[in-house]
Amino acid sequence: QKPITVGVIYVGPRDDYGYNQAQAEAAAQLKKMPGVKVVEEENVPETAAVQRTMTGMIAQDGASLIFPTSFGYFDPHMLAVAAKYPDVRFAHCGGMWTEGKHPKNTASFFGYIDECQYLNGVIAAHMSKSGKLGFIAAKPIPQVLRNINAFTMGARSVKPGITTSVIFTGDWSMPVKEAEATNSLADQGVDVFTMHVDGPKVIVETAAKRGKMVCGYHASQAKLAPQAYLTGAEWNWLTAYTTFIEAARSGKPHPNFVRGGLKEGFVKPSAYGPAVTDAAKKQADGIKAQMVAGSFDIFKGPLKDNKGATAIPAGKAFKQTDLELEKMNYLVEGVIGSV
Amino acid sequence: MRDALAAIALPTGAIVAALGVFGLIVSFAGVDPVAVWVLLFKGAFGDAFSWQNTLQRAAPLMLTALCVALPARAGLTVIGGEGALVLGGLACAALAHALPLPANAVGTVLVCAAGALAGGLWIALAGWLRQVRGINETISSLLLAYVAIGLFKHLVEGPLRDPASLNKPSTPALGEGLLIGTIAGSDVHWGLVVGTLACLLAGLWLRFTPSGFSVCVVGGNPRAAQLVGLPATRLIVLACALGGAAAGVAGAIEVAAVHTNANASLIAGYGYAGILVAFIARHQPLAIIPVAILFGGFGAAGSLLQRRLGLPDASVLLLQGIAFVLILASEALRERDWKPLLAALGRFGPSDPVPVVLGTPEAPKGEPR
Amino acid sequence: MSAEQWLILVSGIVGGALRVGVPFLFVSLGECLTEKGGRINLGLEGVLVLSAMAAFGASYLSGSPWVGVLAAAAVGALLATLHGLLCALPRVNDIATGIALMLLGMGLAFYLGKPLIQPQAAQLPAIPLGFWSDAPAVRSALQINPLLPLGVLLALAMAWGFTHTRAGLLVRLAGDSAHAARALGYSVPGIRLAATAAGGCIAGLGGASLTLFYPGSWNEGISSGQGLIAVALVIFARWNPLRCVGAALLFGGAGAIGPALQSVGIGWGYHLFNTLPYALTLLILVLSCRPGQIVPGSPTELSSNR
Amino acid sequence: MSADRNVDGPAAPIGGLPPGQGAMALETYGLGMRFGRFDALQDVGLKVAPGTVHALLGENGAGKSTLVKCVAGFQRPTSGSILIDGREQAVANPVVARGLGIGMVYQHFTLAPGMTVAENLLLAGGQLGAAIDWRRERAKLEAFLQTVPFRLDLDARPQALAAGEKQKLELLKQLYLRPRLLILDEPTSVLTPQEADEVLGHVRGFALSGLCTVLIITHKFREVMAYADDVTVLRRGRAVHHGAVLDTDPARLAEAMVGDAAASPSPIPGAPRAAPAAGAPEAPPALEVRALRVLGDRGTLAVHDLSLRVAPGEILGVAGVSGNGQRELVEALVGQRPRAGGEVRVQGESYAASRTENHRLKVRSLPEEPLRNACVGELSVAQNMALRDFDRAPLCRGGRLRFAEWRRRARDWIAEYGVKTQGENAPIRSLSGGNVQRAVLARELHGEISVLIAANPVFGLDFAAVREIHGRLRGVRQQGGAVLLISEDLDELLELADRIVVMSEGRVSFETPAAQADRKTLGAHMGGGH
Ligand SMILES: Nc1ncnc2c1ncn2[C@@H]1O[C@H](COP(=O)(O)OP(=O)(O)OP(=O)(O)O)[C@@H](O)[C@H]1O
Ligand SMILES: Nc1ncnc2c1ncn2[C@@H]1O[C@H](COP(=O)(O)OP(=O)(O)OP(=O)(O)O)[C@@H](O)[C@H]1O
Ligand SMILES: [Mg+2]
Ligand SMILES: [Mg+2]
Repeated sequence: QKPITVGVIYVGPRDDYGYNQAQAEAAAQLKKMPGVKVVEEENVPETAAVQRTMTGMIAQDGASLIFPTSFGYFDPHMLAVAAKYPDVRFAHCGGMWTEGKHPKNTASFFGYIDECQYLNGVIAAHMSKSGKLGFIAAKPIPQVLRNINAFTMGARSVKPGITTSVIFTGDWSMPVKEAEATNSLADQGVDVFTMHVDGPKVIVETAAKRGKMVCGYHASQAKLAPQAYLTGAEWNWLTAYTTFIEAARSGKPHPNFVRGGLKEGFVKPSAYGPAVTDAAKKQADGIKAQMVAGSFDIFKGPLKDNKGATAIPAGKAFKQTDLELEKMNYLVEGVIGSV
Repeated sequence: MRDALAAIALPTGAIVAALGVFGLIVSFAGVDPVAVWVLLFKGAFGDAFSWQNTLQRAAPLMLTALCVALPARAGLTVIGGEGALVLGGLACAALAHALPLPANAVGTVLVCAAGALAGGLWIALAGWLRQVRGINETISSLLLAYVAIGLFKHLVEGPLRDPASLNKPSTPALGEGLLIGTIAGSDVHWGLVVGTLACLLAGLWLRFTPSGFSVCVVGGNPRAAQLVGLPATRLIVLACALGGAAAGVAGAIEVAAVHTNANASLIAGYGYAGILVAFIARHQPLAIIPVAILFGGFGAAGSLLQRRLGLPDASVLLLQGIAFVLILASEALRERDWKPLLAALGRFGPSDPVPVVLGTPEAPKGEPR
Repeated sequence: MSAEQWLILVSGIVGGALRVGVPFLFVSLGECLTEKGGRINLGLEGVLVLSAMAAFGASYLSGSPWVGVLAAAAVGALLATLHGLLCALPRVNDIATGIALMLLGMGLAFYLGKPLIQPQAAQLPAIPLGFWSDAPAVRSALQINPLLPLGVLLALAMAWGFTHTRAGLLVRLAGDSAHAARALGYSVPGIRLAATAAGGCIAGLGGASLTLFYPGSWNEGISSGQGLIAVALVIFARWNPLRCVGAALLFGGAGAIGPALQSVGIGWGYHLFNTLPYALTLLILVLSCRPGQIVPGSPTELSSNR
Repeated sequence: MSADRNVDGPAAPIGGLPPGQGAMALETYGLGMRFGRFDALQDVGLKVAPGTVHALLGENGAGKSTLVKCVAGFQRPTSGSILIDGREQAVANPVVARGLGIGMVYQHFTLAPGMTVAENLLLAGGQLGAAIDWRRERAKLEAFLQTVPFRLDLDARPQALAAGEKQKLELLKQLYLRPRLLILDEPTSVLTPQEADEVLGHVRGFALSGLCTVLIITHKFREVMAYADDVTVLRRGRAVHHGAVLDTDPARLAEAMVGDAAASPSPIPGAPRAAPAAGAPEAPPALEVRALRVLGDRGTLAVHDLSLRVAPGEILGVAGVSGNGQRELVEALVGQRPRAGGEVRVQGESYAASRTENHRLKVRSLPEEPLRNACVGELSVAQNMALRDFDRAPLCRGGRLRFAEWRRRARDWIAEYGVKTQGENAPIRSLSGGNVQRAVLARELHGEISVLIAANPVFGLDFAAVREIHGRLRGVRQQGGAVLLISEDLDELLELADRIVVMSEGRVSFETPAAQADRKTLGAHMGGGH
């Protein structure tokens, strides 16, 4: 196999205990592979700067495969650069590559992390005494809503009356706001937290400080709060990365649309924390097995949103691969908060 | 002549010194400073690619620097260009969304004009508040920038959001025909030309037109301006509006040439970087062009430092910080009389006796002669 | 809303004000001291970020959060001293210097702070003032930052010191009339340098509060502009240290309104709520300023008065 | 006041001499002071006997302030020495000077406007402990105030005090120190003649009692003759005359000051005036001010319903002690300050000091401190000379500024008005004060003039320049222009004006034809007494 230079671009710091760290961990694995050279750049804003970084990686470092890992890099930045360099392959994390609309040398990959969030919900419901869960999120966008909904549905599958309170901080990295949101929810009686922000460190620590439990996100934050940490939804990007690299090195066509969940090894739950009861573990493991087997649909009718309208009619079930799910714009019944 | 020499020699010296200090700092991290310097040059100005990289980054800085420099010539220190920029971008996207515009250069000019209008009004508000209410414009423009950013986020994620912008809340994208393309044969969009032209025009305006000269008089001495009947308030608000318009155009160009729509990525700190550029250029529009290119070069080179040497991304920030501090400090040397110092350096042997007379109580001089 | 929700909302905002307001308090006190001496330090953002990093690093390395607090104060004073020295040079503009310092402080902090994003450092212990109540919301709201009483004491000391100590009078003299200070034989640059350095030292404590208590970890987004807005806070407080406490709590509370409202189910317009303190400051300026006059209470020598 | 120093009073001098008692003997020997390449003082020998009042005279810029600043430790001389009680003494800074018992009232206020009177006094007293016991300090201040003839509220702030009160506070600050040498730099410039007499009388009594030596700088011969024992005259940085006041007279002093016997400082009263082209009474006045109200810096009314009329070909003099609203009046007239009420008409038309009105109605002004009020320091002489009409032909054509034209005209004016400059492209701030004044004069007197507003137009100028400017003002009158001349110098008004009004507390308190004016009545009205 021919050697290859791969560029990885992060939107934040590489070691944020979160989104970027999950990517960087996979990139670190890549570096160990023979014949693979990795160039990285962190804290690249979603502006013309990322276009320059991509072209720089191509022109100055000879990269032939680029992983722009932030959602905002896709349109227009990656598309603009990809049009200029048809021989270079681009694999974007999170975007929606569409057949016929986007060029062949671009691709998007993502993981069905809502499966892990569903499992988080199951564990959280078992552990919660107050019946109130908390979800701290950056912005009300489909990816985030899908996680909130999956988490809530997982919890309500255990205890139907349970609720999830959501606070949107407004941006991906706002440590003070995140801590403040955690405290507000803790005041409300929320006793299990999860989140969808770039760096969950602050939320995990604050929740633990308040004596609450927490389910992690992006990467494992167990080290930060060993007692309070129940489980977590983790990425495993190596699978996706290697798929693209293998294709590139062997000259196979660029796999344009790569998705996967638990089954494909794109996501994984964190190891259970010491506080998790056996009953909880048992139920979660059972659902996980079904998910791996492909016999479990999270989003299926009848499903109501939290305004009482029908979100999914009875009898309809969405497969994880269904693109409809990537346009989610509602919060399900049991979520306190608004889009 | 001597002034012109100092105007170039001092900042250059300061930048060289900053590179030296920076080299020292990275050498603590075990990185070869020479390699860093070489990469900095290569990344910024080493080849055609680096030049394009540098110029592309410089384009918005020229416009946001004007937002500081023009009011400064009228005597105001405005630091809220970021607010004018985001509102300019928003107005550009909103106009394109609200009205059916011709999908050609005319439309592009119209959306940029909308950006200019929004940015101009915003900074003019700061100038007006100062003239009419006596509110310090530095503070008010800063506060207004926060308000503008809040407003921007609210509108982009709420009323003006394109429902199809799923995971990245944005306004609807501009039509294909409204977008600003790249300059033929390069990677650099036409914003660079707009920025350069704006600096040139601003320079010419200040130098050669009655209104531009009036602004300089108002900025140089408001009381003298009042004495000769210049409408100070109008001129100050005009300078602010033009500065704000430049920043607004910067936002509009970011939308029309880079993002295609208005979204939170627009809040990238160009407004704050523009302050530094303007101060280093001593608020001379023509000097802004090279200084902005230098700053663009820093950014371009920083990218390479990360990839080649594994230095943290903050290295460039650090280098800029050191450079800016030293350049400002070098201002103090500007009007210094260098001759005695040079003479002292060139002379050997003892220096002049110290002209301080000290009284000694033990040996009073007695009667004066 | 039910009575319970009101309690939660109010205690959330009060608690938030106490938690979020502490860095505001220190930067405003620091800026207040600096400005009383006649100089504006727009670089407190850099001071705040750098001292936050230093506090976290020192606490991490030494295992004692109090060492971190000392480190923060020292580093804050150091960076502010640089500001003081630069501004003492002829033809150096203090606004521009402030922005340069902001850049330098952030550059240094981010450059040196890379290895500190991951670790956890020993944190300052909270003072539980809410023991008297059974309501968990009240209890948690009154988990007091140990630096808060320090800040309040400092505000009292400053208010007293400005009128009752030689040092305080001299700082005010330098801020009110440089010519008078010179005529009395005092070194105006010296006094201002001291005031600026002490102001940086105080602002540094705000940095320590960020990384050693709330939110209690170091990352590059730790400050959301608290340092930059210190200037507005001081205007808000009319250069009175005691009113700085109120202003800081108000700004802190305003920052907490968004999350607190959402936690009781009101989610609309959180970006607008976030701009509330700035809009409010602007409003106060509009109401209190008159053209051709200095802002009431402000030191005459401030460059913003010229 | 008693001579014994209580323990809380000023400390022993830091400089090594044992603390002297009573009035101080001061002497300077070969004192020189150099600013860059400019010698402000050269080889100055000054001898002040203890217990006397010594006056220091000299033109503006002669170096008087520089000399006393050296004695007070505010500046360090570049050569020479200062002898105190016969011993050479280094006065390194004001703290040392204070320790030695030297107190100085500066030419410009050295008050902290936002701090209370008590705080100002306390700070001036030096010797502050780290913490201040206000109860004790206030008691001491109250006791001190009992011993002086002025009353001031300890809790007032100088920003709310009138100029005269501020000057008294300055004096109190020094008296509180119980100085052995009291230096007063133009202390009476902001006082009414009556106040000046009160202050100087007190100071003289203080000196005669043997407690203190007084060194006073003034431009007023009357004060020298009435209150000083000895006098020294400085000219261009050199001491050119010493002597007892009894042995001299104003003419000789004036000669020493300017080195030119012809230039007498006191113009002959009632000198032949060019017959005023006084227009017929029914002709519309060139300048008419009706019930003008103007706010001062502190937001209080500085000009109260003031009305004036100046006829074409008339010079109307406005007399008054500074700080009685003249500055605000001028600023309101020339557009530097908003008007709170009333009306200003020029040639019957309403006038708001806009650029077009200035041009159309031919209104010009010569403000005081021209560098501060009428020039842009950073811009060149040529640019400053163009400020009035840079936007009109021939200086501007087709929307473009024609710099060649500016420079050509500036060169002409520089020659015509004798402006000493390195060239028309030199920044105007590099010119000496008098030359800035000339440059402004050239600009403002160019062309036809219907109204000229002049405020202290000769302040800070030497006699030759004064004479020239006065000549040009008369020229304006001759051509039918109306001149509003605001001046603190009664002599100037008496010499030039056709009619004089006195401004007091923002109002016109008195009006008289100049020919019938007499100094004493005017002085009484200036002081607010009638
Ligand atoms: N700090 C300084 N730097 C440069 N030149 C100075 C400085 N201080 C005074 N001079 C110059 O020294 C000369 C003497 O000034 P000084 O203030 O002593 O005059 P003066 O006799 O007090 O005049 P006036 O009557 O106007 O107060 C002037 O030409 C002045 O411009
Ligand atoms: N900022 C400056 N730059 C260069 N030269 C200066 C500057 N200020 C003053 N000078 C020069 O120093 C000398 C003294 O200036 P100053 O204003 O004290 O004169 P002056 O004695 O008051 O004269 P006049 O009677 O005309 O007011 C002049 O020759 C002037 O050109
Ligand atoms: Mg003087
Ligand atoms: Mg002079």
